[in-house]
Amino acid sequence: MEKVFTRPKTLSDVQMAYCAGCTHGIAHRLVAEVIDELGVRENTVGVCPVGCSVFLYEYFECDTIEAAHGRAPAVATGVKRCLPDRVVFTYQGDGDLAAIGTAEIVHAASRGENISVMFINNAIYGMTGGQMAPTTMLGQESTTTPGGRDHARAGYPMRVCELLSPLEGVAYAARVSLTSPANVAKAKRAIKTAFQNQLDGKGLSIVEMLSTCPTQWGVSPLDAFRHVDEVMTAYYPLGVYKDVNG
Amino acid sequence: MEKVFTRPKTLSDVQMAYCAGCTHGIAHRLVAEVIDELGVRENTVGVCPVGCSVFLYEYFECDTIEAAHGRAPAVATGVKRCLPDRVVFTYQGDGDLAAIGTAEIVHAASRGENISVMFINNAIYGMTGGQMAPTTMLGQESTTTPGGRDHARAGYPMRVCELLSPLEGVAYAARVSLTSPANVAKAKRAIKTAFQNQLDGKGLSIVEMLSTCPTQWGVSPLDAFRHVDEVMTAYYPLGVYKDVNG
Amino acid sequence: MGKRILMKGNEAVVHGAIAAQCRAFFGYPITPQNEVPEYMSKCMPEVGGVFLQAESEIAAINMVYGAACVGVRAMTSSSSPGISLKMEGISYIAGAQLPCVIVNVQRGGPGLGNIAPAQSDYFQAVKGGGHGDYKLLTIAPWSVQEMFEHAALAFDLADRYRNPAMILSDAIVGQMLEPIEIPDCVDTDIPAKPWATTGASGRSRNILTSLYIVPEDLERINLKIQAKYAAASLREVRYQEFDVEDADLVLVAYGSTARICRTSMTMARKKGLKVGLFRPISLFPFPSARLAELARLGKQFLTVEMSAGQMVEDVRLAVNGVSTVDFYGRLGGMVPGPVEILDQAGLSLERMHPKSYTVGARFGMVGSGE
Amino acid sequence: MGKRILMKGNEAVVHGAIAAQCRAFFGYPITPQNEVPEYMSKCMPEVGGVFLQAESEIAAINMVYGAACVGVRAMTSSSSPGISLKMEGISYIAGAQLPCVIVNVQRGGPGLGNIAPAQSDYFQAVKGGGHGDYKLLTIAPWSVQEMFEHAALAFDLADRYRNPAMILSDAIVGQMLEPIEIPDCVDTDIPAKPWATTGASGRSRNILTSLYIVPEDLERINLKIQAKYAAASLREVRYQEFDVEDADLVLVAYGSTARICRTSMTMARKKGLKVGLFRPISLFPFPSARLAELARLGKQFLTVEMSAGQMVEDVRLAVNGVSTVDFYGRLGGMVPGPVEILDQAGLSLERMHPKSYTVGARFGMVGSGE
Amino acid sequence: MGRIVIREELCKGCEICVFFCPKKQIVMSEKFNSKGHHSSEFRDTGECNGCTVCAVMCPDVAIEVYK
Amino acid sequence: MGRIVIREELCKGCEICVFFCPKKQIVMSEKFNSKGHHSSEFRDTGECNGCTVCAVMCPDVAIEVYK
Amino acid sequence: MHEEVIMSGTGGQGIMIMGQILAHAAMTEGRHVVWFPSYGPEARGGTADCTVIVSTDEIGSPISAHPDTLVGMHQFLFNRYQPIVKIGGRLIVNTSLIDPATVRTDCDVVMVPANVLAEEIGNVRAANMVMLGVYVASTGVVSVESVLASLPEVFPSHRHKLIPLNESALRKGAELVRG
Amino acid sequence: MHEEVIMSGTGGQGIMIMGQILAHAAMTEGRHVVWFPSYGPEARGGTADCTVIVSTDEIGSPISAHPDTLVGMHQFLFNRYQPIVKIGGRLIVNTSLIDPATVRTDCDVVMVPANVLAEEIGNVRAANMVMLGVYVASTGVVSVESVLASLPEVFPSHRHKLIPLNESALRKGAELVRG
Ligand SMILES: Cc1ncc(C[n+]2csc(CCOP(=O)(O)OP(=O)(O)O)c2C)c(N)n1
Ligand SMILES: Cc1ncc(C[n+]2csc(CCOP(=O)(O)OP(=O)(O)O)c2C)c(N)n1
Ligand code: SF4
Ligand code: SF4
Ligand code: SF4
Ligand code: SF4
Ligand code: SF4
Ligand code: SF4
Ligand SMILES: [Mg+2]
Ligand SMILES: [Mg+2]
Repeated sequence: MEKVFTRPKTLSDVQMAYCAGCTHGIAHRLVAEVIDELGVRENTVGVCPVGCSVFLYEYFECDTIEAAHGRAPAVATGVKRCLPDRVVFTYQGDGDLAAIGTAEIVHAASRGENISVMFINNAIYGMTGGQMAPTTMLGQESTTTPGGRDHARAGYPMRVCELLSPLEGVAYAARVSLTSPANVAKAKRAIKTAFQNQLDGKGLSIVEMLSTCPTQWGVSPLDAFRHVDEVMTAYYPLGVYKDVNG
Repeated sequence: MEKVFTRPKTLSDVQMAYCAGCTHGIAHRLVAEVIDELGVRENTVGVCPVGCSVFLYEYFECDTIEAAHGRAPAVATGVKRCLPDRVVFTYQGDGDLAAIGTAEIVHAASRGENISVMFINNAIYGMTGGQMAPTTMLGQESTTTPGGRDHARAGYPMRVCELLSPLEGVAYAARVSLTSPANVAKAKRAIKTAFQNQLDGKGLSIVEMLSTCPTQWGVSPLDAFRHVDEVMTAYYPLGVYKDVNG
Repeated sequence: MGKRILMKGNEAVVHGAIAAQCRAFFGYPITPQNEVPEYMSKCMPEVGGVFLQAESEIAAINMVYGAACVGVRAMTSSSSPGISLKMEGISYIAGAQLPCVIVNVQRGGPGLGNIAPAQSDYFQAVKGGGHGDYKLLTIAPWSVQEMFEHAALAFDLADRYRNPAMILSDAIVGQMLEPIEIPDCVDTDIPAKPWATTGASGRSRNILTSLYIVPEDLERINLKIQAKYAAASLREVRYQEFDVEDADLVLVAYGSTARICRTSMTMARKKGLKVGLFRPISLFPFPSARLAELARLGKQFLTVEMSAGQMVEDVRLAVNGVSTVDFYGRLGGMVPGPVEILDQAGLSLERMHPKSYTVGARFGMVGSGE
Repeated sequence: MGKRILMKGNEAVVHGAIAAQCRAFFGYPITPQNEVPEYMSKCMPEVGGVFLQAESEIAAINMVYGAACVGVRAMTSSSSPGISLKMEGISYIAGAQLPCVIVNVQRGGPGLGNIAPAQSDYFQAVKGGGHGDYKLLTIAPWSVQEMFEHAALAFDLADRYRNPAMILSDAIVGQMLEPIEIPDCVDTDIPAKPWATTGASGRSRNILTSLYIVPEDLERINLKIQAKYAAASLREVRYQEFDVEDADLVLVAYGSTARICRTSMTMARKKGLKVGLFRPISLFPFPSARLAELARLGKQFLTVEMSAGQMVEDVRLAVNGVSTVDFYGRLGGMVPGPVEILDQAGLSLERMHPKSYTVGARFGMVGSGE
Repeated sequence: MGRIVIREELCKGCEICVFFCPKKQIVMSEKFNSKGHHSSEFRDTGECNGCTVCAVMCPDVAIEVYK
Repeated sequence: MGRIVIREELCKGCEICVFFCPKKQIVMSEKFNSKGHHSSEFRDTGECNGCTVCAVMCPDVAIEVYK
Repeated sequence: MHEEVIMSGTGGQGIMIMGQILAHAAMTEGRHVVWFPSYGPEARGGTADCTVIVSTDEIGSPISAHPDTLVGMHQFLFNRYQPIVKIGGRLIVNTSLIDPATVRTDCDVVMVPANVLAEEIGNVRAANMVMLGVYVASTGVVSVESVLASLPEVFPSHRHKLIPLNESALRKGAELVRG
Repeated sequence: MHEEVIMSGTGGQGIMIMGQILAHAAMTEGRHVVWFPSYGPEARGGTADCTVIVSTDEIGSPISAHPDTLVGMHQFLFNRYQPIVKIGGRLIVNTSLIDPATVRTDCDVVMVPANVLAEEIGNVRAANMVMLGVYVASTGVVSVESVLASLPEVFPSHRHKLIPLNESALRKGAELVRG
């Protein structure tokens, strides 16, 4: 028999420290596969966030930089401007990208930095123990929204693709999820587009992946997958929000 | 004869330190008139930016706070949350609001802070001597875009009303200009709506005023007015971008 | 007296703040202080106060600035990297002469570092991590009980001097559980705030700013601020001494390190070494005068910190060459053990008093980790 | 030798940086350093380097971090409030052990303050305004010529120690025009950077991080960093002395204040007062050993700063009680005049050497402003 | 019938009022004010209708209008 | 006809593969792995068609598929 | 009386609450007590340990450089902490996840197949309470009764339904010692 | 030779460039020279002043606490700086915007209706060059020729068309002194 599925080369052969059922792992694999398929591993610089995926640098067999919380797009800008022929991607959580890093992502997008942004929206701060993220759903419990998020007190969940798409510098913005084989396949296509756009010099591409956090949501992995499909997708519709390729 | 036009009470009777032909002065007057007309002067707290209008606090006869560069929406949030029955407004330039203060305005908007934001878009950093602002037009000369702004190097001009309107917490977003009696009248209506919304508890209202900076643009006051009408308005269309009042 | 309850330091500071009439909290999550915003999110609404998770530490400190402007007791809390982000805001608050409280539950640095206990933000806290000539009134609790009590103390200091106050804690004091006694009511002193920008109703307008474009004006404000610090240096010095009277060597340590030193001191005394402990509670103003006095009395010093040597500079400045000041520090989240400090004390004694002490063998019982 | 041209300090530092192979600049406007990004926006593209006006000081320092990661000589520049915003980023750069140069053209503080000259960010620069045990290799130019030369020096220091370096300037040095000589080529030493994250081609991956979650690991990194500082303290101390040999009183001042002191010193000598000048050029490492030596030789000191007293602490730590250290400072953008400093020197001499000096009347010619 | 008062000390001579007055009732003066600006001047030929356009457009709120 | 290999040491017992396998070829094991997790187990009843669904959905990339 | 114990394992094993229950019980018995946690970087699957110090005197250092007892729930941190336990100290070892062959012999050792025992009661997650039962019974630092009384105080109310299970586990552990 | 001059006025009067031209001329004459500006907060209409120090020796302080000369273009800053001018120093006063009655009498005073003179030449904006002409001619710090030669060096090239105007203004100022 022939091996028809194996770990991508860009993904180190070590156990990832994510919780059971956390889709950070799927997202990692997809990014690594795309890097493999495009043959750019030796040419790639990854910029890691602060968040559960801070350890991405231990899992990717390419050069990586650990950025300060929220600043990955600025760091990536520094890298890409100096080395325009390298493939530069950021990988950021919703706290990282949509809270503290708002200015950095908005301006990288507005400038049209030629980078690929992997955005993991799990509607929570995973690493720090389950506090509200900008994307936390209304009514969702978190350790800083006891009784559930109430917009009068804690504001509204932020839709990042919708926010960034109008900016001139954005080449591509898509929201995907990782909850079924079909969704994973779509996610991979989106990620590949985001990297291909960079190779083609099109500007900033962002792929928002609705992701699970069974631990901080306090549910089983399977229920977490269901929550993404049933609750999150309703507020965060999947789809391509912008594509300069038409 | 009867006095049919005089300085609003909320505007101090002192000379403003703006350059000749700078429409910061018109914007000030309109805000002061609205405060007078709504009778809220003694109930109002203004939050000043860093920028040419940093001295707003010397010109307004209401309580005022000087915020750090870009942070006026956060300061206003602190004030408004503690004193929900006060009228709180920020007055910010395009450097202040759309560059360094991006995260603060986006999140105040997303939270739906019940405040009124006066946004002066003059496509330049006035106070510091004419550097590029996020809203500087493509091709526009500034001291940091010699030869004119080129999007490949310096990114695209940012359209703030378009960026903020999709956010749930925004009640009202309008772009006006101050270049003719009709435009000034419209601007005043927009400002009044922004304040009235706050009195009605509707959330964040923003009025973007296209404004002149003859000094840093290096043109005469009249040419500056023309530049707003002929060049800026083409890229920054006037109009109401969002209005929860329908 | 209230009942004894088991509480984390991070929870105690919340209860202390609320008991001290703190009515606005703005924060952003960061380990090891997450319990502060988390408890605040529960407790603040119960007392009708404001809790808001800000989009960043920068937003949080500027929201505190806004709340302080309207006269409300306001607080924020973070840990090392998050505190660095607040530097501009803190300088503004000091410049505008506003009261507020900032809690730093220190962790290992520099950079992202780790989440283990450290004391390497001492300079940032007491010398001025932000720009300009300002100081933070800084106090360092060493127990859960003090995390509770220092909240009121910090707010009182802040209001008394119209200046931000910092509670400089660390991952040990913040994370540990101890039984504490919560009094039924907390003594606290909130002055009138006629300068607050609450709306110019029935009075002329109030302006709160740190901008004084004319150097003469800004110098005047600065001199006023310096005068406040001079006054605080006379009135607000706090420290604790243990067995210093007959001590040959005085350990100097603050916060959780002081607790560990206390154990080392007890061990030392058991072995007949004349070791005492001096624990600065207020880090600014620093208890320099008393240290100078002890130096004149012939005491030698060993400063122990979880840092590369920060507070030791203030000890040296106080002692000013009158006696010897040794230093022992652990870095990057490593916590010195009591025996390890005891060993250092032995070395210092030996060197300083070669006639009286020939310690020779170390006291360490097990090599590793110490 | 190049020709003499009239240049602002802020322009000179740009030319110096570019001559030193700086190929990336990220900045944000703030007075009084706007000429730096403005000249950079012109000059960088001419040499094929990167100029980008960032959306904020925070973005700028993190862009510098990115550029430094790939081995490019990168720089940012700002003034006091903007530097405060960079504190987290600077701590990260130090923690990840990356070279870069930060220019602070100091202005009056705290808060928004004003745009006049000041030296009140000394503590922030040399003690660590950010969190954790790091230091900035800090140098202080006092002329336009040095603004040019210190750029290369700062980059060399940064590369040599893989640590951020700061040029601590002020509104005087940044804004003034002086003739300078631009050499045809600048000596600079760029080491190989095998650690740079330029793509893992033909080698195993490089990782740049400041996260060391295990305290033992972070302590190891910290010890390595401290060892670098110890090495720099041996090798990179720089200072200048004027007439200290026979001086009874040595003025200690850096940057523009040192220039003013030099005029005061000349005046003093004319009046027969034995006054010298000691000018630290490197603020970290601080020339402590030499000051200690001067103290042992019986010199007394008067430290002059445009601050409430910051560098004077390092002078006192160096002198360690061996002789007297007086302080004179102006605040909030006020610049001390030469006669004013002369008066202070007279007072110090009188107090320190009551037998030799009875200065009596002050030297001031006109009261106001001094 | 209208009349305006230009508060010379507030005027910065930007000429905006001159441009906008539909009745051409405002001209630039020859005098400098204390800031060194030429200020504007009301011609007062009786044609001013008190429409307030000048005042509405004056960036320095230097004009009062009577009608 | 297919076959999968579950790398026990990488598996965290999340049961995602169990849920998604269209042929119900995966079950949870009774054993703990070294991290204290029950890992999943390939039943190998011959019905596995090597569709890779399990591998695609495994968050820990713990499954290899042969066909 | 002065007892210093380190409890160690991995995230999700309930290390923290085990220590907190002990601390609470000690407080109710009028002792001085400090509990101090140390978290690994990851929310789950990482390491977790806490220190509890119970004393009749005021407690100085909240950190134990040389604990009297180590409760080891998992091999990884057990390896790390075992060397610093006092000579003649006590090791309580979860043999479900720790290889007995790796255990020091110069200490009092109690081997407990805690996961297996907990599964017998119905939930592997109660393994921590089995270990706590063993610890309390073998050291006598606090009484088993105080520990049982502390359960409803320490567990948040939404987890009170788990108290009976935890009680059984505690008792099972205690009985193991008493024989 | 050591000359310290403060030039003061308001934003837009060309104070800074006036000082820079002097500094440039001094450099070409081989002197040590420092120019130092001080800006008001506002881009226009605010205050503006600069200090120029020209010396045969190395220059210490770039700040002049007691200038030899004050060139006053506007009343506001003139009032501020006049008191610190050395007794017996020199005041060059733009009487178009400074009230002669406010001028100190213990100095050499040159009254110049600079705005009027500049308008005569065709542009009030050249008032600064009239003043510079007066300054140079009355102090002799540098030659008028050096100043004229510096104009094209200091003016940015897009403003070179203004050089003839500025030359006339300079000459007019210089002639005023020479009579
Ligand atoms: C300046 C700063 N603030 C806060 C933190 C603490 N922190 C670490 S991760 C994180 C948020 C993580 O959430 P997210 O970005 O959504 O990533 P996730 O863990 O959910 O994948 C925070 C607030 C920090 N390290 N630095
Ligand atoms: C933290 C910080 N960065 C930079 C500055 C300098 N600064 C003052 S105003 C300003 C921008 C002004 O531009 P804008 O907001 O557009 O206002 P305008 O002057 O055009 O009205 C800047 C960058 C500052 N004061 N603080
Ligand atoms: S805490 Fe949430 S986001 Fe983080 S690893 Fe666990 S499941 Fe994933
Ligand atoms: S610089 Fe521009 S924005 Fe500022 S006052 Fe002058 S014209 Fe107005
Ligand atoms: S009121 Fe109308 S008519 Fe009269 S001067 Fe003004 S603009 Fe002209
Ligand atoms: S618009 Fe106002 S400031 Fe401008 S010229 Fe007319 S009166 Fe003067
Ligand atoms: S390859 Fe397909 S059939 Fe085989 S085990 Fe995996 S999911 Fe089931
Ligand atoms: S999906 Fe992966 S980690 Fe989850 S149980 Fe299956 S093999 Fe294990
Ligand atoms: Mg998240
Ligand atoms: Mg602007």
